[in-house]
Amino acid sequence: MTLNDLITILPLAFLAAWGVLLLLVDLWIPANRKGLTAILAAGGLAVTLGLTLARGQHSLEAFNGMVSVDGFAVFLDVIFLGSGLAGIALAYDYLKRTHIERGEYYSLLLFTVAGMMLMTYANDLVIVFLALELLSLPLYVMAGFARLQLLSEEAALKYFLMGAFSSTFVLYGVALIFGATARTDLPGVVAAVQGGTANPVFFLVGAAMLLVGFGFKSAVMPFHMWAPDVYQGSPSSVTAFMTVGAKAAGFAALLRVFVVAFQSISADMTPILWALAALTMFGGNILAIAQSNIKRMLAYASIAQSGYMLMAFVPYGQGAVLKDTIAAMLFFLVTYSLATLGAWAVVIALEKEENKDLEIADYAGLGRKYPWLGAAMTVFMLSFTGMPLTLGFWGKFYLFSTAVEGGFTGLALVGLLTSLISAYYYLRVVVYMFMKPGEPTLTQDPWIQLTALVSAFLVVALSLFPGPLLDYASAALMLLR
Amino acid sequence: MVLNPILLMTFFPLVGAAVILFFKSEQKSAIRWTALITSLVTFGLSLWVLAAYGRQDVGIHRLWFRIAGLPIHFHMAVDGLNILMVLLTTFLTPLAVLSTWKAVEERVKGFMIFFLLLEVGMLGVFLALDLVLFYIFWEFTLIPMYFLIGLWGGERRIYAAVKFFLFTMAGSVIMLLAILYLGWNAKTFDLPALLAARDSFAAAQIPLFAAFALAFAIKVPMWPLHTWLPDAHVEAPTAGSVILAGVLLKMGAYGFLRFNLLLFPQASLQLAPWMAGLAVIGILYGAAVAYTQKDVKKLVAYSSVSHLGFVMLGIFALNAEGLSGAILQMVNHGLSTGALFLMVGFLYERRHTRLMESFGGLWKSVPVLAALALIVSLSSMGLPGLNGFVGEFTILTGAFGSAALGSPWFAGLSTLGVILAAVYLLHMMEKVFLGPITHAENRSLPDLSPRELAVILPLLVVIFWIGLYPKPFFGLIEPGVAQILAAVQSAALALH
Amino acid sequence: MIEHYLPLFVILGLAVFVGVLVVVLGTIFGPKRPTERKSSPYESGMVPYGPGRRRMSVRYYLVAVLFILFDIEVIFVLPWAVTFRDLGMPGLWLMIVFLLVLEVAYVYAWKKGALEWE
Amino acid sequence: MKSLFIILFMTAGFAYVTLLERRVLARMQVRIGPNRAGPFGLLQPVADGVKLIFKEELIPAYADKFVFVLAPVLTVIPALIITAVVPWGPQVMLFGRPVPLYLVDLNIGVLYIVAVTSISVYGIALAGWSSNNKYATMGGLRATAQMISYELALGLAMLAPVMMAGSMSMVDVVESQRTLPFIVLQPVAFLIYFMSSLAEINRAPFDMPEAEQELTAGYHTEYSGMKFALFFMAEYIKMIAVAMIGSTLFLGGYAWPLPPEWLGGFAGPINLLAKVLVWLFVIIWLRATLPRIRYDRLMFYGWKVLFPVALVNIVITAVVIVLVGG
Amino acid sequence: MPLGYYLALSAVMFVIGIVGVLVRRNALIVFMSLELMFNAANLLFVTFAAYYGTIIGQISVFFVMTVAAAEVAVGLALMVAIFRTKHSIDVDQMSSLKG
Repeated sequence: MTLNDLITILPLAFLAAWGVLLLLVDLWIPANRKGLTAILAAGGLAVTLGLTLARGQHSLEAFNGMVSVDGFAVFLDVIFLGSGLAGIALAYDYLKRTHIERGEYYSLLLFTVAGMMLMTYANDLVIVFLALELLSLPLYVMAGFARLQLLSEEAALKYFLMGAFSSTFVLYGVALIFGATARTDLPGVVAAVQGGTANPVFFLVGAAMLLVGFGFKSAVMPFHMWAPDVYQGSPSSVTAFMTVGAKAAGFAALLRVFVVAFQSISADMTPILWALAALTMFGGNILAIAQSNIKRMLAYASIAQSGYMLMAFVPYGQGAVLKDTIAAMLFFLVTYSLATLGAWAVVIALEKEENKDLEIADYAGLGRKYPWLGAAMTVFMLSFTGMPLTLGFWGKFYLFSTAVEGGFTGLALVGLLTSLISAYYYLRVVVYMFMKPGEPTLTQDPWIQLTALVSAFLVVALSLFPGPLLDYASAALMLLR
Repeated sequence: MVLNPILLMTFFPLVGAAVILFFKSEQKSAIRWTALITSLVTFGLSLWVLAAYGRQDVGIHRLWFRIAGLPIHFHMAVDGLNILMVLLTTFLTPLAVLSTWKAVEERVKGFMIFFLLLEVGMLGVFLALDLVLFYIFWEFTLIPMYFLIGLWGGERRIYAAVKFFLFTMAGSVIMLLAILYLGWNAKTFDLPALLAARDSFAAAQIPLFAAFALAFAIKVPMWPLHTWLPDAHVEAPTAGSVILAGVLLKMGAYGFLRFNLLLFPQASLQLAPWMAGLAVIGILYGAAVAYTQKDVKKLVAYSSVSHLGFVMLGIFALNAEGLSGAILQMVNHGLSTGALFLMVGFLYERRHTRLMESFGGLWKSVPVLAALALIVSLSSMGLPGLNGFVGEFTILTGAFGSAALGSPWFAGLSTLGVILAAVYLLHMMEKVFLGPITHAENRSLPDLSPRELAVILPLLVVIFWIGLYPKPFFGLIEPGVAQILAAVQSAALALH
Repeated sequence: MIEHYLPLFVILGLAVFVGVLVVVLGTIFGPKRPTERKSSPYESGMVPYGPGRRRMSVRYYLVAVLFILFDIEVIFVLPWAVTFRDLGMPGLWLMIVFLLVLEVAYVYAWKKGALEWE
Repeated sequence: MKSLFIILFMTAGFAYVTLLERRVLARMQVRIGPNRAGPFGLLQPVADGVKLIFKEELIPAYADKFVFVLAPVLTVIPALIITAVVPWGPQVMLFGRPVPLYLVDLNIGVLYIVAVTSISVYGIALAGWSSNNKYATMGGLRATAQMISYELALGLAMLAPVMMAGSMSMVDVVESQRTLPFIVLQPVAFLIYFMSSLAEINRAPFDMPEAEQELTAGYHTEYSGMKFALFFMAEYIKMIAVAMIGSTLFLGGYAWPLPPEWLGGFAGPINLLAKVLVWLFVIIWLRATLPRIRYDRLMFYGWKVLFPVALVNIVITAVVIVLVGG
Repeated sequence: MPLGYYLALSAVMFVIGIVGVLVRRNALIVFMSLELMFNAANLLFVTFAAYYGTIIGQISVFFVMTVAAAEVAVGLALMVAIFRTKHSIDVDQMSSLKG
């Protein structure tokens, strides 16, 4: 390890160190002043964000090429750090209100973000695995953070079992690829494949296992079965963070590994990806219709969103489309994150103790009583649907556009038709909020409402001028060799 | 750029909506007046656009941003195809706003904001000349309309609103796919550039045509995709129905003119008989079903299906008479059906029912209303001297002589529709206004108030104007029609 | 490589043999006259009360979990202990950083009372 | 061949350590102890064994039969094999051939010991659990917790000689002590090793799992006959093993104080055995002297004293060695 | 021994693990199956490391062991927590969340 290595990963190193320190510092913060921990954690994230933005999009390698920090990583890191900040803002009041406030929450959150960042840096399959675990393990604990609540504990255990299950697939895949190429660093793997020294069978099976593992992580059908339970059972502030962060990290891994190392087998992968994408879009949306619990509905909705992202990924093997594939997925992640965090903010604002007020029917009258929050939620729902004048429109537009560019018009058609299905259940929330009578009560917490309103504002405002963001996403290229 | 009349007109309602946002919900009359003044100013601005029409620099055309390297332009311009639509929109909006004075009492603020947003969307749809921009406006109109129906509608408003939303969206998602396909093949979404690059997607004309046609046909609505319409109309508040019938439906027909015919002339020629066939079925079916309705509003709604069948027939006659007749008929339908809905709304405000059997003999109690309703009905039937006649006659002339249709039978059958229209409209007139007063409540109904007269009279003026002197309107349409004809003729040459 | 371990397998086999042999001897020669009292759990002569496998203090789990974690850390120290001469100062620093992180967990566990008994 | 020897040595050793203990304890408590069977009671272990063979073996109802039988076997195996890597001497000439006096010289010898130590926990935990007896369960749990708690300190303490020698091979460790046993340079590590090894084999004053007053006989409450003998055996064999390993790691093993090449190479084993005997004596002595410590103190001591001290010791050792350049 | 034996053993371990996870209902057994799968991967790493004569595989195993230990810690803690609330770790009984 040289000093240069350390400087290259400075944001990550800082965040990890901060998380560790926070764990210690928190021990001496009295129980009734855990808000201080939250502020410290947010400060750490903010500094990391600053460090990340300050370094720009140029590419650097460190630790003998085991990590590479490039525009792709920086772009995703900004999303992760932003969602981390939002995660803290959402948790700040929620944890107090539900009596599960403990300082570890914030340390765990920082560790998770550190894992996500490492995932974006990873240029070695072993690092990918480590990052995956680093981000998952704290999340398992966070999912069960509402201790003594059966729902939360079950969610945590399910998440843990399925998460560990998927990790073993990733690991076995890595081992097989190592076996096929004698290397674990992505460039080395590529070199071995190009040099013809790789064992094609091991390589293909390994890649498939990685796909399964990442599929689990980002809740792609048919590897999604944990997601609804976990999203529903976890404390909402965790779910909000998880639906954004963990999913994005799963896709980050998918992108990095497949784009860099698995170009050569894209012909084999494309039909599989096609089927997975179609299945996820279709299944996620269909199942979401039947839900009456808002957390569960959002869970299935988020599964469906994975399908859309996967759709743009199908043509990853086409050199001409690749740039758009990456940019489209990155851009969509921004749109998805904003709307998701915002929607969860509304859910959290409405949620009462003991999982009350989480049925969609509980949203009746929200739009009349709290028009701003209702409007914000409407914006998020429309953004998920992909209606114009929300950022979600451009996000889906770009994804569909990429699919069409790659020649997968049929898949794009599936995606569009399922969007139509999704409109039905998204609209139902709007229907309840505005068109049914009801008297919901809201927790008046400034941070939660700020998160909702800022997200809504960004979703609309950025949709009018998406140019800079799109350019930023297009410029966020991976260090490819 | 700010002083660009098109831009100013399109987005001026936003200013009004923003102002309304600052009022308290209780300040109803302030909100109403702001909305009315805004829409009137918008109408004034549209007259400025009319004055500027024909000048080159009147449009706005600049790069918005690039997505995946494909440029998306902010391209709006006024031409022969959309000038009348724009005028119709800005003309109907203040009238519709005025009609809500008494009808909408709850949540006036939200209503007016949505109404003004809707106007922005509609103007945008007509003026946008970039496919993506067009799509944005097209989809955007759904949202305010959805809320207008869902929040201020009748009993089954939620069902109607969702059905409206999903039906329309179903068409448009497929259109989006076609737009993306076009974009990747021609490397642009800008309409003039696409027209120049027509060859790049010549191979896929028919599926592309179908994709666009589906979206537009649902909106028009063409038979058999019309089922959302009666629900939406019946449940929508009066002003909503007026705008829905008057403007929103025209967006579909306009889409056919602007995109299907211009982008895919060959496919249009090949598929013209099929489309016209559907149109004829729509004419007859709409008329037949209208006759059986007991609810006046539903009757008017089905009459829309029938009338828009004429518009479609005219469009797919693909000759000068058919096209200009269709465009004019779009305006006519907006005027007369809009007026009919207003009449129904007036009745509903008085009696809170729309069933024909609850009325009867109203001529005696509300003579002015009855007389005006008669005029409007006659206009809708196509009585010579009124606007409907001019439009329908031109369309039928075009359809008789159409080379694209290749058979006079389309026109022949459609004539039947004219007769049927007379039957069901007169049937309604008789049931509602003539005969003895059967219900006691109907004896002492108030006649039209000055405000209501102010709503209805401008419409009548234009109805008579078009009926008696349509030439200026045809003049405005002509360049657009010529453009389409040129495209169709070159396609016809290429086909043979 | 594998030959190197052969004696280990031999001694393992022998050890297993001895263990099994002893058990078998006892089974063969020992008398068997079980009675109900004899085969009930021993509770100082009292009648057994409650189930034998009751829930036990969570402390035991804590100890187990802590052990696993720290044991793994020891595993990392082991190879370093052999080679730290060659690694020199950089290696030493890395190990100190590593141990510091480990100590944070240790301090945390201490402060949280995981090391207290009862 | 050598394997057989080691096993025999260990089992025989076990037998006489029991005798030794009883005699020494008796002496310390001013008693005589068993002295009837054979000269000085030297046949006492044989008598014990014969008696145990013919004792009735009970398997409690509700016990998990298979595990119940498996547990004692599982306990004794690690005890028997752990000393496999301990060298007795460099080599001797036997029947005209040079024979190295060690079973195997693993390059990971210390790791092997640590690993086998961990395994021995299983037998005890399973024995406690399978008996379906409150005392046994409790005793098993306590034993397990105690063993794993001290295992950390034990492992870290064993690292110190490894660092000094720069190798995990036991032979290398011994060879590098030819001039000076590591106990001189690593007194702290030695102490830690000594104490935690006592805890590891559940000997006084760390014999909490078998605290008669609280737990009857701990995890082997329900065992009788030869199965009980196995536990008994394991415990005493472990004593020998601990002494052998400790002597090897800290006291110079076979290589000190006599040069091991003396006496045709047999000075090595003599060196080692002498130290083992002393060590065993100390262990027994401790049992006779020290009272049992309270369980919470026991855990506290392991986690909060031995472990951090061992860790600091490691770091200091490393720093010193790196700075001095040893 | 030829490479194939190790690979086969690893594959068998992995498959047994999968089956265990999918079939067994006791969370603890599921958990042990997971460990088996981890170790199957470890075996693979070591095998290939020996085969190619590179140390990468063995280093990877170290990392995997650490991660597995951390997983054990988290998993056990979760199981203890849920057992204390519910007195059961049967996965099938975890039906508070229905889909």
